[in-house]
Amino acid sequence: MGLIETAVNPWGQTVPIHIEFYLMWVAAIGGLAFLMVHAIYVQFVAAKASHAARISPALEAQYPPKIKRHSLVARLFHWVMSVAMFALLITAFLPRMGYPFAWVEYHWIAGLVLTASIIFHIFHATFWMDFWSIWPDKEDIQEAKWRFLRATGKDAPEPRKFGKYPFENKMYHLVIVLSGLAVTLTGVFMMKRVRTPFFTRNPYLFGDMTWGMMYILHGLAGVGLIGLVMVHVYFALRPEKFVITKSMIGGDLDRDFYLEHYDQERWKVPAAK
Amino acid sequence: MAIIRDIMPAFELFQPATVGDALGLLDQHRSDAWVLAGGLDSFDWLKDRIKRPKVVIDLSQVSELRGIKEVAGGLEIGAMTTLTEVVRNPIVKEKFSILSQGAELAASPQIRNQGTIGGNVSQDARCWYYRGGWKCYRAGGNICFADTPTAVNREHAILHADRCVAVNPSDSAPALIALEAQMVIRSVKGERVVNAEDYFVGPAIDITHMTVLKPGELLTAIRIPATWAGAQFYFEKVRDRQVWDFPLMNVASAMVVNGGNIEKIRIVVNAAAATPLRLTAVEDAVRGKPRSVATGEMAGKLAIVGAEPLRYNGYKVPLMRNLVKRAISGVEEPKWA
Amino acid sequence: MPAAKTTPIESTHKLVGKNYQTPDLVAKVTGKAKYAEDYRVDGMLFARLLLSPMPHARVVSIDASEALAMPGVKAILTADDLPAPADGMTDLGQVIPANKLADRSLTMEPMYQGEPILAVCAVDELTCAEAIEKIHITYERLPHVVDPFVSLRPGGPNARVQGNVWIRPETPKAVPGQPPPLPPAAQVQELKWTEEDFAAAKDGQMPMGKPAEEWSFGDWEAGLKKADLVLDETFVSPNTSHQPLETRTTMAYWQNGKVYVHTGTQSTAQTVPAIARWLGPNIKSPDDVVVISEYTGGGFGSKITSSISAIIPCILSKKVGAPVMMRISREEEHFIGRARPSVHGRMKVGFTKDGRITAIDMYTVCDNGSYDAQGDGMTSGRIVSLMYQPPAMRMRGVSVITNTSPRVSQSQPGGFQGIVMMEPILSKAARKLNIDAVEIHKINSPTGKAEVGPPVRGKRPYITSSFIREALDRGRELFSWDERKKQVKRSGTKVRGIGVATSAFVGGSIGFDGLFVIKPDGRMYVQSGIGNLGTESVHDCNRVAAEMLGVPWDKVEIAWGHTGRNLPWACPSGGSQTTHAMTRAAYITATDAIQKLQQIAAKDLGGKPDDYVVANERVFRKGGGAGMSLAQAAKRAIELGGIYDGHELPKGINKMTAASATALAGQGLLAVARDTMPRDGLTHSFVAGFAEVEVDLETGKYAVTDYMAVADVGTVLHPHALGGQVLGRSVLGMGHALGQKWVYDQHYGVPLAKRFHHNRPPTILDVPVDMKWDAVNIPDPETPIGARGIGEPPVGAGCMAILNALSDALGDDVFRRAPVMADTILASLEAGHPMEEGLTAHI
Amino acid sequence: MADKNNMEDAPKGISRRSAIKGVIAAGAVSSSGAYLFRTSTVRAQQSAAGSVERLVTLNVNGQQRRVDVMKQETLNTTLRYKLGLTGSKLGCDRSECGACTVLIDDVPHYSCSILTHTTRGKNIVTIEGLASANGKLHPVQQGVVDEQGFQCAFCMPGFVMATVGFLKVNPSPTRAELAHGVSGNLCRCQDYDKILTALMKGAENLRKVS
Repeated sequence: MGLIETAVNPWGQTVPIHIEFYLMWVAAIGGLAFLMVHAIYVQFVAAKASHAARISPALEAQYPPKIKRHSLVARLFHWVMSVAMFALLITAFLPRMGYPFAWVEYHWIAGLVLTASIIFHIFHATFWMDFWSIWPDKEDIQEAKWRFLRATGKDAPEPRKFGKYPFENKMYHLVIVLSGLAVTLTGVFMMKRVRTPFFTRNPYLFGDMTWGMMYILHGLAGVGLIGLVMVHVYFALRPEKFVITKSMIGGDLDRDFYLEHYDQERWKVPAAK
Repeated sequence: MAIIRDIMPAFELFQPATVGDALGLLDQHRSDAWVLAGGLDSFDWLKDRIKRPKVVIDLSQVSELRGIKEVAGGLEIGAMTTLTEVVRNPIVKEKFSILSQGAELAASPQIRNQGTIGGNVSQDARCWYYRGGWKCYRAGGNICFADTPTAVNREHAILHADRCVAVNPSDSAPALIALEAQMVIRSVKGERVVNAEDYFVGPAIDITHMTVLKPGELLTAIRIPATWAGAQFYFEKVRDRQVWDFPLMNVASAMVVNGGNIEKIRIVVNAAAATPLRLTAVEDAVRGKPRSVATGEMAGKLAIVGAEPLRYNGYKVPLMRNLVKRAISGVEEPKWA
Repeated sequence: MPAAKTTPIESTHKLVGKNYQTPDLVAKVTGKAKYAEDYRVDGMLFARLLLSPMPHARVVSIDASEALAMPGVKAILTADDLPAPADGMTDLGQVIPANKLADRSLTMEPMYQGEPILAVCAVDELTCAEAIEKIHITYERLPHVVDPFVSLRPGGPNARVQGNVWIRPETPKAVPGQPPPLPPAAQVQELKWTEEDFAAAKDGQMPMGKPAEEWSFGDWEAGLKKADLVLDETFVSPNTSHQPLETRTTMAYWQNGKVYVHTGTQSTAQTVPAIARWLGPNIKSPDDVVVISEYTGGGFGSKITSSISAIIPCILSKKVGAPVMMRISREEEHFIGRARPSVHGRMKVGFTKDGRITAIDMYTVCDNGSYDAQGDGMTSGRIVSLMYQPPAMRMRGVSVITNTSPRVSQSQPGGFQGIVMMEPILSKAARKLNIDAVEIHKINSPTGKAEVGPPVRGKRPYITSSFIREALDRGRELFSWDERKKQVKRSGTKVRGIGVATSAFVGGSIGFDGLFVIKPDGRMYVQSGIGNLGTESVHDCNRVAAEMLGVPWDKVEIAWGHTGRNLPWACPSGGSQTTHAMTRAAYITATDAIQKLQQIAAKDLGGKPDDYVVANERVFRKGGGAGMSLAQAAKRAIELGGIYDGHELPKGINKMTAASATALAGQGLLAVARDTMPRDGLTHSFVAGFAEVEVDLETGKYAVTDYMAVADVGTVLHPHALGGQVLGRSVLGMGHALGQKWVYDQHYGVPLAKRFHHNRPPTILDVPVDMKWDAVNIPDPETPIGARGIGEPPVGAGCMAILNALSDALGDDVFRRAPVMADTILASLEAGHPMEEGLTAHI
Repeated sequence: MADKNNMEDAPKGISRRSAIKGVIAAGAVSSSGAYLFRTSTVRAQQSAAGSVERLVTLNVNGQQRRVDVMKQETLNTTLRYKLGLTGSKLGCDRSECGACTVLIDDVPHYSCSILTHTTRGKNIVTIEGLASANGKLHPVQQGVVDEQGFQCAFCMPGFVMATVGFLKVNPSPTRAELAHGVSGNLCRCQDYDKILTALMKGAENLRKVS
């Protein structure tokens, strides 16, 4: 049982056509395994993360009681994207799981929504958001190393508190960006192979081999997203992260949580007047 | 692997004598098994070495699957009844003549002598790309070779295509649907009965199958209710050669006309889409209307709403319009005939 | 409407012109007749072919190790095991230089999908198949093209690495006293048209760039200028595979250095040198080739001298030292079984207001296929110049190589396409000028020694005779043409139309041999080198000799179909030459027998040979009196020996004939001779076809409701056989009108219409249930019996009578290519103009 | 009718003599068995429990013939390559041309498209079984001879068998009806008109004798 399914084309050449669909189960089980392991780890193994002391109460008092975390636009984008993502995963994999329905149209429409939202996000993030806040930097990696060493009982300098986005969060975003771009770019080309109102169907836009590669990339990114989405939802639902999840709805955190978990240097919030 | 055709690969052959045995074998071998009815569709796949079942289950010896019996004014036709037997059956001729017409227009005499009604309704698509062994959507691939800017597709679908544009080639299917027939499906788990129009499945739902039959299931009989016995029927098939050819399109209608008005009607077109199309919109539109050319023309125009022709099958749109018209208002024979 | 009538063929002869039971008929009808695949030899092995999946590629490597390791696999044959193409030789001993680019039956550079790469020989076909699936071939894909016009475009792909068209150099001038030189071999070169050439053509019109060949006569430009009506039309004829019902299956084995080839061939004698040439160094001399083909399941031009694939089992058999049967499947037959090339034609034709053609400017683009240069494109002009007698004409053409299965002559090669191009124009002119369709055909028909083709050494050649006008008159009457013209045309959704078409083709060659022996048992033993492909000419022609000697048919034995049976040299059974050529050979041979009989009688009974006549199995003095039976004469011939029993042979007979005669010498009175009789003109035959069609305007479906053909083939030899040919070949033509054609996928360049229900040979329900035929039965003045060939001309007539009837029913603007099917009719009627793509090939 | 007679002559069940014949036939088979489909020569096909037996007895032209048949073997292959009955031709092997037509229990079938195993216990009649033992032609064959029907005749056995089968259902057809009756057969010489005339003559001959 290989990773990709091949076919013989009309010229007798063997060309890849898509991934083996058992990989969707691999991804799902992988995701499940991860979150189980993580849950157990947090519950029984992990030591309570100890952080450097909080800043002086006087300073604290300067912060507003509610700390803005996600702008309305950012939140809208997030939820639009997540709806599209779920629609895509359902239309892609439910029929494969034995629940057939006419999925193609919903799939490419959802795909377009996702693509549009991503394009929007790129612009929005570049010009209106703190662009660099989501990308891992040298410090993150350095501190991740320390955290790992400490967790394994070795001694290492104590890491600082996180900025707006913890390292894991940044890494997750990075992976999502990669798979998201892969799946949407290939997906847009693949629309040329089905009937849409936009252009006449032409599967001969590329050679059989190029198409095959595209389908495989699309498939790998697709099943990858199964796992990634599971993990994302899991964290969103974890009690200690719930405040953050709520902030994706309401938009802000209360001051206390902010002061407790974040480094005010790394996540600067305008002080209250 | 180099490709060679026209020599059947070896397979294990079973010839069960009863439906029970057949179902048992089907259940035992599942996806390894290939059901052989008349075999006229199957042998193409086997001789081309495209499909290579480990096990072939030949139903020719299952006598209980053969024959036509009268049931409550209607009929029950065994799935293994040959098309010739259907054509020659006096009750079919007398009460359900569209079925004998449809069956008689299929293929050739020798094929009708061996081909079965069950096989005819369950037969695979005839798209020449698909049958040529090209790995298209229907063959489990990721492309339709028949819907490309250069494809030659005059025999293909104008309606309800979803990636695959193949059509259903059966001539008896539209007649059965018009007669409100029911398909009796059995497996080791038991029996289920589906309406003829629900027996067929389009590519949107299941792109690699033509019918709702699942592995392990067998179409054992077709029931025709008394409902349409002796109604006014119309069947027409348009094809390139006048024998041994699949329909460019065919149409079947059953009507009850009262005082010149259409009281009840069922009308079905095949070879326009991947499944035989029962035109319910047309039925609703003409019900209660006079059986006239005007009604026919209105029905024809309505029938082709949403048609999406390909490069070479544009003619199928007027063809469907005119056939639907005829199926309702009939056709005038020339004076000299 | 009145069904077509027919009149019985009358004959003043005893045997000629009479029906009889051919000697092969009972064997055929009882299943005892053995065709190539019906032979079994002990230890017979089987061979199957591995075919190219690509339309054009180079074989980089072949790994057959796994296959060869399989139990039961005996050998693999590739192109490397085949002899190089060898020079040929004409009957006159002129060398035909080998075509280095010819089909060799196996190849390392496949030119079309389905071309054989190698053959696997094993104990049975199942093993062959499994072995083939274990063979791994690496291909380097090369550019491919299946549409001639795509290849002609600037920068368009070439189907062969050498180029895309066959160019034929000028034929050198003839040296007085020597036979006319052969046209030099054509060469493959690149020819592209300009964007301007393509832009110049309006929609549906064929662009006309630089041609590869051209000829003309008369001032065609002036002719077009002075015309009252000039029509400029483009029409496309289809590619149609021959599809004989018997595929080119061949079984071969070697015995004492001779190879015995059981195969299907149209010609028996002529197949020996052909196979000998293909086998090259595998044999010492042509005498080592024995062809066995008593029965052939059809050919239609695709098996004139068997087919080159026949050498595969021959060479395999030599390699493995056992008999090898190579069955050819129907799909393989579609690939290698040959086809008629599609021709795209554009013609400008000028007419006077009373319907006479003033000039023709014709251009054809021929879809040449992957191999040998096809002459159909240019021949079409030659036949047009004969059939419609233009006072002036220009003919141009190009034959474009495509990566599609090889083409070869099919019944009425080129002539058919010419008729297909011209007939729609003639019937359109008739409508525009308001002239009766039969009349406009008559006005432009040849009569007597009419001229044909371009000038040769300054003078246009002419034909022996034409009675097509008589045929048109006969048909007009028997078909009740004038009554039908008056009948109701439209009723309900149905519309009727009637059509007439004329057609012509070469009707005979000369210069072949005859051989028979009258044995002391009084019976006549005829050796026939003619092929038995169902035309019955293998038997019919010999009736001439029997009649001349007064021998009753039941005392005639015919040896045929096995070149081990001492057969004489005969013409190839193709191009309708047999009836003409071989009745002449029979006549000259019978004359030889009569002279010998007269001499023997004179020797024994006194007097001069001229005092004796031969009749009723006797040679006797004129006005009765002394004589002897043929049996007695045969005995005397053996006693006399020398020329009488074949120990002394005349000069000039073919060496195959001489060898056969020598083998038969001493058995009785041996008659042998070569046809050296003069002939003034080129022999051509003619057919007039009449059809009625009924079209359903709502479905586009149409039916041919009646058909009648009248043949001008000189003296009728065998009415049953002639009727079969006239109507049979008419239906072959109808196929081209009703639905027969090839379809290729344009992107991958591979064929799609490989099954009968895809390429649509007509079924018995596609043609009228009761067709009629007749023959004018006027002897050709240039041949002793007056009989001409018939195989070809009905084809064009059958096709175009139908299409002319169709445009009579539907008007001019419905179709512009053949075949015409429901989709075209319906779409065009709906749109009000032709909806077909004008030029795209293979759709 | 000729073929009927033949069948009546045939032993019902296997008499001792025909059993011996059978053995001889089977013996003969194993030598010619390798044709087309290997039997025992290379790799014997394993049989699963309950699947068909390979050694079968066929009733062909009124004779019981024992023959070793592969599971995937078509009747045409068995007739042509194992029983020496090459009268039934193979034109397309795809039930399109009819050259392989034989009668199975009096019904015309394409022998290329039916498994030999499916025909066990049925009466198979091929072109070789039409004429009576003394060589007297079947009336339909006689009709072909009377009218010089057919040209290359490769399609002839199929047409004749289709006609004989059709006439059992409709002994006095019109020309059009007979055309429909034999419409499952292709003639590439396209001699349809003369063929139809010959077969109509055959029908007439048949009506005279029966």
